[in-house]
Amino acid sequence: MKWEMSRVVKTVTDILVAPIIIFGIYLILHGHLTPGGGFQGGAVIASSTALLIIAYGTLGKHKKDLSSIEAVGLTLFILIAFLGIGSTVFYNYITGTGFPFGGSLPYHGPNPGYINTGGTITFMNLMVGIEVAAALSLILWMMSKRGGVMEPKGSSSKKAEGKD
Amino acid sequence: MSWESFVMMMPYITVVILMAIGLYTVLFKKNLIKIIMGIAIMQNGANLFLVSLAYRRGYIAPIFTSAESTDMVMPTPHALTLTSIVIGLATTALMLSLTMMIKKHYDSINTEDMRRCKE
Amino acid sequence: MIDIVLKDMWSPIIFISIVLLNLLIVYWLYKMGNSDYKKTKHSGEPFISGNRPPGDVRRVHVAGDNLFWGFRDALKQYFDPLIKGHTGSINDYMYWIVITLAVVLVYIYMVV
Amino acid sequence: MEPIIQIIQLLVLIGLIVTALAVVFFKDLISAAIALGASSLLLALQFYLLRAPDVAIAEAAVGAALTTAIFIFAIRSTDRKEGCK
Amino acid sequence: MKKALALVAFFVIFSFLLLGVVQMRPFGEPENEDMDDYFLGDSQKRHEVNNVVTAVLFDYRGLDTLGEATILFAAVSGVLTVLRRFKDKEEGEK
Amino acid sequence: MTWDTLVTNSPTFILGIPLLFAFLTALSGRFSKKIGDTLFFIALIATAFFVSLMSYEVLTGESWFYVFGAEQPSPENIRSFFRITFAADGFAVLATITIMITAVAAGIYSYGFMKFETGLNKFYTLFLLTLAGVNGMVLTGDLFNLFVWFEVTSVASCALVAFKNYRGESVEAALKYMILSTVGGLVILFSIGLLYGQHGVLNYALLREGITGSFIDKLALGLVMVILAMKASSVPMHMWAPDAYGEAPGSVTPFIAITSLGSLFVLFRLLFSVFSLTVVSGSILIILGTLSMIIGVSMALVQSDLKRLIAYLSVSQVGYMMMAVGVGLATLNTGDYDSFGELAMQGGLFHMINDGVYKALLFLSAVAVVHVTDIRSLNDLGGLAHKMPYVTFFFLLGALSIAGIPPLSGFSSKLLIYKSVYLYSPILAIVALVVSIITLAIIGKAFFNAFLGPDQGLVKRRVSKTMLLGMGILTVALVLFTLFPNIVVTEVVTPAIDALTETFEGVIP
Repeated sequence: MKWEMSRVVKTVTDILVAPIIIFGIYLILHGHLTPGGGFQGGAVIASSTALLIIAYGTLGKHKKDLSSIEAVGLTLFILIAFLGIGSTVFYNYITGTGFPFGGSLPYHGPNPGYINTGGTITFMNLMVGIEVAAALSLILWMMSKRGGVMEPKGSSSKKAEGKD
Repeated sequence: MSWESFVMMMPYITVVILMAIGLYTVLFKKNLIKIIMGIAIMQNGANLFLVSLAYRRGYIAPIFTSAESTDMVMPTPHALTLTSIVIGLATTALMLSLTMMIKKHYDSINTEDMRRCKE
Repeated sequence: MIDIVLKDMWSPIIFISIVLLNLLIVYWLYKMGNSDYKKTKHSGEPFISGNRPPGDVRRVHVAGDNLFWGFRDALKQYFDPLIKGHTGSINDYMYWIVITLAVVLVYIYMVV
Repeated sequence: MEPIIQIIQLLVLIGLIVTALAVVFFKDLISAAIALGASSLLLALQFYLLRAPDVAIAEAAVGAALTTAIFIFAIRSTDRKEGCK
Repeated sequence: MKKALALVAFFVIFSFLLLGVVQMRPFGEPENEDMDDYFLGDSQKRHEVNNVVTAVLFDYRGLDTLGEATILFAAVSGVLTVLRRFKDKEEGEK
Repeated sequence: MTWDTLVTNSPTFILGIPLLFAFLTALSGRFSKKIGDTLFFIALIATAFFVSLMSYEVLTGESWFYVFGAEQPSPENIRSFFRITFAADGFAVLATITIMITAVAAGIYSYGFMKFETGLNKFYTLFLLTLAGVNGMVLTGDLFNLFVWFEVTSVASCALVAFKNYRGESVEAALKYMILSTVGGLVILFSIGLLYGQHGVLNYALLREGITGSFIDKLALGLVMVILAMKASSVPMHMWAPDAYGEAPGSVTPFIAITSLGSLFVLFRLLFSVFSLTVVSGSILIILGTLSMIIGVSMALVQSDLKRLIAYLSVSQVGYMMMAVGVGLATLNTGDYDSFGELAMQGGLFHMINDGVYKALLFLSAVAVVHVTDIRSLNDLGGLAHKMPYVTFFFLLGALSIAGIPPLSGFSSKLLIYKSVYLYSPILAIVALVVSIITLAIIGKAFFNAFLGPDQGLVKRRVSKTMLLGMGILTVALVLFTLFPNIVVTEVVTPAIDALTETFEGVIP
């Protein structure tokens, strides 16, 4: 894709990408305490991908990596859900056990909360965040490189050749 | 209907108007991208409807930071809306990529040209 | 009522055995006739009205559109609008959905 | 609800309808996509007013940023004007 | 002709929707809140979570979230499928 | 993990195993091409195993509710219904069995059929996702969850339709299908909002308690009903179906058809178990069903494309089920139900499971014809019986069954429908009979054109062993249903009817 952006755009992108990603990670990790969660954080991270694509035109050759990350995130999500099968699927079996993320809130009612509470909810947030970020980045990447709408390898297409 | 109650019904009426605009676009526009935009407007309408259902006057967001549990708006529609927002993005992306393939094969994104399958 | 119907419900086993019996009888008749049959020079070849078909035998095959053309022609007023209605345009598909939706909503509102 | 909030809410709702109409009537698809993004942004504001911050964040990130981006990517690889064949 | 019919149907549908929406409970005053109040009261005690929406999303209605992530996954697979390179052969099965 | 745990959790495994293996299949594309095939077949077999486990338990023991996230699997109090539930009852058994037979056959068939395509990992992934979506649709007991699985099914099956992206027609059919299902999904979402706003719950059981037939309930009923009928390809909203069936990759065509059958299952469950407005919805079903029968068969008569012909026939078969179940629904709470309503229900639901099997057989054998000749038009085909005796046999079986010729299974279910519908309204029964006769004529035309006549040397490739195996599985099922209709009706269909008509009563304390 021939796509040149000015140096200003590239510099601003370089500066902005890291804070956006950190903000996304914050949203994911604090999803059970403050507004936010896996979807929102993942979408925010993916918007940094959009910025990178607009500034630089490509993400390099990471399509397979992104696709694998997405599948791994979902696999772990469904496994976490199915590990509760001793009771039922999606049973929150970690909460209150003291295991990391199994802590308890200081008192029930209004409180600032701790990050190590929530049981499986925190893990699921993390997995969904990973999945959503990878999936949305992949969609953006696929659609940006002119959709990957390429000519058939052997034949030359007659119509769409010289257009725009 | 009094002015007060009209103002109170305003979110619902907006929802219906948004759905109407979206459906109008899907029905009568011939451009595929416009049709998909119409679907996106319908999605916005449906999401607004769900969130409006959750509202309880004078209550706060369903997050325990400052108030008691009885003073919060309803959480379930929020969860449903989150789900439907991401569903909307997924379907929109798939439809747009199909449109790109249509452009590639038919050299047009007009629905009148997209009629090889018929009868 | 249901029990009675279920009892004398359609029973394929009986049907199949009767059909098999009939087939046996037919086979027996065929056997009887077969002994008198004399094979001639042209037996087994394709023919039309007692004559050899002209030209290539493959061309004789009846194509799909030729079957039932009389039926279709007789009901032209019915079939032509029907085929014309299937335009293949997505807008038309949506029109039909919306029209059905409106009719069903009015029907439900009126009837109940 | 206080009157001022009520008025803001009314304005946002009217803005939603106006931007949605703009999406329908713009002939330039890029403008329509931008209007759709604006509509999503107003929707996020409305969600915030309805005490749904979670949904507001999601709508702002997904609706305003990502949906607009993929629409623009798609428009770039097809036609820009609606009337175009 | 069909278009005019569809326009009429469109207006019929939306008059119905408007009628229905106007008959709904007033905005801001829900009627049956048992389910949501149960979630509000239960989520912090049972699941140690401050954000009730997250609790609903990942615990009470976790299957919805799984399905939703699956839709995203399916959409990505679909986009990758639809936009993949063509095969070498000109045309496949007719 | 004990055996009991497996049995109680089997509904979730029916859903979870295709999902898990879909993700793993997508992941395996990085490493090796072979792993994808293996995982796919493991997933199919494991899902079939859990379906049979659940069916055995439900049909011999008791049906149960599975509550996600609860401490015990079955609900002990009303609060469990605030969570998502799965209903493992007779109706779910009927639906999942129908789906699984087709899925296994189509999956095995795909192995030989799709060998030459690129991106097979994604094909398997999408196939498994569609399977999970349909299973979720028929198993779930929660309205919003239904919407989610509805969308999963739409997205995945639409991507499957567009799999041959080098053909413009495939992409076109997929886009039409996708736009219709997305708009439909949004309408369903809107009516979910209406119902939630009125009753504050989403579970079928609790909604049934609340629904009284107010204006908003009627509105939601109309919206949901029309959209699900659209997905079930009922006339006049059937036009997407021939496009999608005709242009999908051949081996998944019956599977796309099964998704619309799944929507029909969901429609019946909603009409019986949630909305209590039975008379009006029954009459709408009867009208739509009659229209489907007539228009579908008329359009099939004028087709010369083999796949589209069968697609239109399947539209007309959907009409039979809607009409029969509509008669059952319209007479549900009256005295007529005992005299013929239940018989109509038996006929309709038995016809659904039959239809799933013989339609798949017909589609797969037609696709085999297209595969070996590269010709779809009936005008150019001919004389294939000389080179493809097995496929001819399979096609003949499916054809005779869809036309309702004794002794095949299509006849036994159609007989039940004629018998019962005649008592409701003789005209409808006569229409059904005439449609059946025209179906025989059409299928005779297709068979005559494609298979009979002198050999024209059209065969280009061989039908592979796995394709034959896929059709063989369906044939075995067809023969079983043919020989033992009484057993199927009493053991599988009657529990399904009981589950529909008495659902959720007595479960809520």
